[in-house]
Amino acid sequence: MIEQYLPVLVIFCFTGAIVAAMVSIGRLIGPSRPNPAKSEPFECGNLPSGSAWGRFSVKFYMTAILFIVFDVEVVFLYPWAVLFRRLGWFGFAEVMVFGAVLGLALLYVWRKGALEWD
Amino acid sequence: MTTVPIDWYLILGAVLFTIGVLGVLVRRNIIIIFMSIEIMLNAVNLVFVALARQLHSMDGQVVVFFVMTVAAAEAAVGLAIIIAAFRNRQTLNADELSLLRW
Amino acid sequence: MQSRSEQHHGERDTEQTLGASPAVKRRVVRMWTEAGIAAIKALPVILMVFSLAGILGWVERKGSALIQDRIGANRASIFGFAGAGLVNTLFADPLKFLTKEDIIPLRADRLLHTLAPCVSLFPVLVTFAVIPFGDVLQVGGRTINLQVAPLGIGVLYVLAMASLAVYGVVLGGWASNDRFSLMGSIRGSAQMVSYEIGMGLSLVSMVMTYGSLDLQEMVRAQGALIGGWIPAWGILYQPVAFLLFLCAGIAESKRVPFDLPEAESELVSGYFTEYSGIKHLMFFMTDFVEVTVVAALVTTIFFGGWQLPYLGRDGFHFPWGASLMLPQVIVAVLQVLTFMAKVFFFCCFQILIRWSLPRFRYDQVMRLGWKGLLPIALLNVLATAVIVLAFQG
Amino acid sequence: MGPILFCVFAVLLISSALGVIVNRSPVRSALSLVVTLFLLAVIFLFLDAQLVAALQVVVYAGAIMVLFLFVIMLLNVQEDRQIMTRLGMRAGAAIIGALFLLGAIRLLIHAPSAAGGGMTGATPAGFGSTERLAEVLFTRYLLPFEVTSVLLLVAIIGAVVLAKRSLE
Repeated sequence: MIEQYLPVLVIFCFTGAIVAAMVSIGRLIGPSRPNPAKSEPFECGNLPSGSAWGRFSVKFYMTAILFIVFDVEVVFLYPWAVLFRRLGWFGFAEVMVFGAVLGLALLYVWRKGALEWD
Repeated sequence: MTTVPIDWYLILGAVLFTIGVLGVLVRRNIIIIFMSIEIMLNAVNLVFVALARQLHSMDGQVVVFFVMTVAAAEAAVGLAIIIAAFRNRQTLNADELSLLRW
Repeated sequence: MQSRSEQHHGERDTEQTLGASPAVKRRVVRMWTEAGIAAIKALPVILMVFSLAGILGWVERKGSALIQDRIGANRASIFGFAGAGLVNTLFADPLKFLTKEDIIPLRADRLLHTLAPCVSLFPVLVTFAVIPFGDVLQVGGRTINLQVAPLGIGVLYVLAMASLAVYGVVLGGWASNDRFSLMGSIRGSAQMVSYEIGMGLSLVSMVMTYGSLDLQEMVRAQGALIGGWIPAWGILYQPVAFLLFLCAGIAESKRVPFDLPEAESELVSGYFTEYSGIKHLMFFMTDFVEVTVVAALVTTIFFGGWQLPYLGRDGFHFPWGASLMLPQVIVAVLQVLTFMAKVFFFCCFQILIRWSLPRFRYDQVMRLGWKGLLPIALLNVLATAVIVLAFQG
Repeated sequence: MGPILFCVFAVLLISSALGVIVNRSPVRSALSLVVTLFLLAVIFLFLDAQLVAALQVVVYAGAIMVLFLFVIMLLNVQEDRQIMTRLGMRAGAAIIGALFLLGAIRLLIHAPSAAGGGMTGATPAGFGSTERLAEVLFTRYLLPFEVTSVLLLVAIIGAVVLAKRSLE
């Protein structure tokens, strides 16, 4: 089975080499004349004040949590999708119960306004 | 190709688990501690999959499925707790957070 | 497939009883042959993708010029050959980018700053490993699958690589120590993960339709004819999944109308504001390679991949009874050309969308992803299951 | 060739896992963990578990770690100044680590010999395939599968409540 993945290893090495070559050739050929003004982070000409790494809205975090939960749901659907013809209506019912509970989760976050962006 | 003895996988699992334990013991940043726990979970997953292969039983692989789901749920709630704790105490140091006793 | 693996296990057992050395040697030789074949297939694929990305850069400029009634790129020429500006994007631009200074801003994380463009380009390029560009070719008694890596879990491989593509965006913004970059990368990653769900669910309904995760098998299944005349392409069975997938794919590639992460008028250039030289080009290329990936996946899953209607393994068999026998090399070439033509069409289609629509607002993007795509995709999976099971009886 | 490849990936895996706990920058730790999880997926491929390997990348490397990175960015977590403060702590960690490792290896090595059989035995046809896994998952593990959805529901409610409160 691992033999099947030999071509994947080949293309990984290949792509890795190309990408690394691009970065290093750019390093070698390109000039390097840093000066203080050039190395400033770009803020449309203003001098940046403080660190850029500030805090962010908790909304983005909510999105990531929702993503995890529904990603797990999608992942559970794949084995079923491959075999659902053989599993028949019983398998369908199983997945419907599973989906209904997660549908409740979606309904909850929808009602709570976690999906609202203003 | 699969001529690697099972012991090697189990030793690899043990080494990973130990790294996770050390991370929990040594680091004080609560997010790093959390990540070390993830390493421990993954070490266990590795042992599950190796023994599934050894015993020709799919159960080990199915259990890994559930471990991943639990890890996802744990990450969602655990990190939410960390955010809430950070908002209250402005620190991520586990020693200082232990006063909260949640 | 199963019989092949059994055969393989049988071989392994005999090797052990023989005590190995000649058998092991044979196996090592076979392994290197396999690796060599894979490399021979991978090289042209990657080169094609690279040049297609360049050509798309030109199509985009000329196309936007056409839409906006301008002339567009027309300057650089090599030995007097200007090629209506194609020379610009294919040769002059990469060379120019290579010779520019690579500026890393103050207090940036130097290692991650360099790693980010690599992490961004790598997963989209390796996605092409599982995309079939033709049927099989017999060379000297060996059957060569015209696909770099024939994986049984092809669709999941695509999904896995798509989920790794987020890191280029996250790192690019984080490593730059710049407000615009960080804002762009947070927006970008939230948007990408939101649309990944819709993409995954639309693929679930396609997996249900074909009953397989293997992309090559999906394409083979689309070679059938409905009623002897109409090619059984995926779009005819799953038009809704096609729209969902296309929408999610465009959102994943972060181009207009979903270009919030790099919105010029708000964020300068988004998560790659602080990049110059070849690293900037790599981020830029990622966009075009992503367009190509989406086009290739749409072609493979919904538009018959390399299938040319009525073309079988030994030639054309028209539904009105006529047939035209062809040698297998010609058939393979026709298939590859068909695939490339379809991919190019969908690339141009995406560029047309990009220059026709205005940018969404961020709340609209998120609403479309979570309140539009997700419920519709779930309902589509449900409908597929009910219809298939009902017809099966 | 198999053992050589395995060793290469195992060494990479262990060094990236060490990278998680020795890096001072949390972002770098998190990225190190992404690499670790990806390499573990490669090891799963050696064990005929391709579906699990793919899900490892999709769920762990592609989803859970994104959440970790989001939280690190959200809270603007600074680098730790020092990982270990006292010398005694380092010695203690080393001793505990060594003891733990020995114990774990001893425990694990004795487990499979009781089970019998070697890794070289042929697997049944289709072992590790999506179909076989689906069969087991949707028949024998029916109840855990359904309970999983409830777990995810509870997780989402918990996360929303906690995050909402800290928002206000």
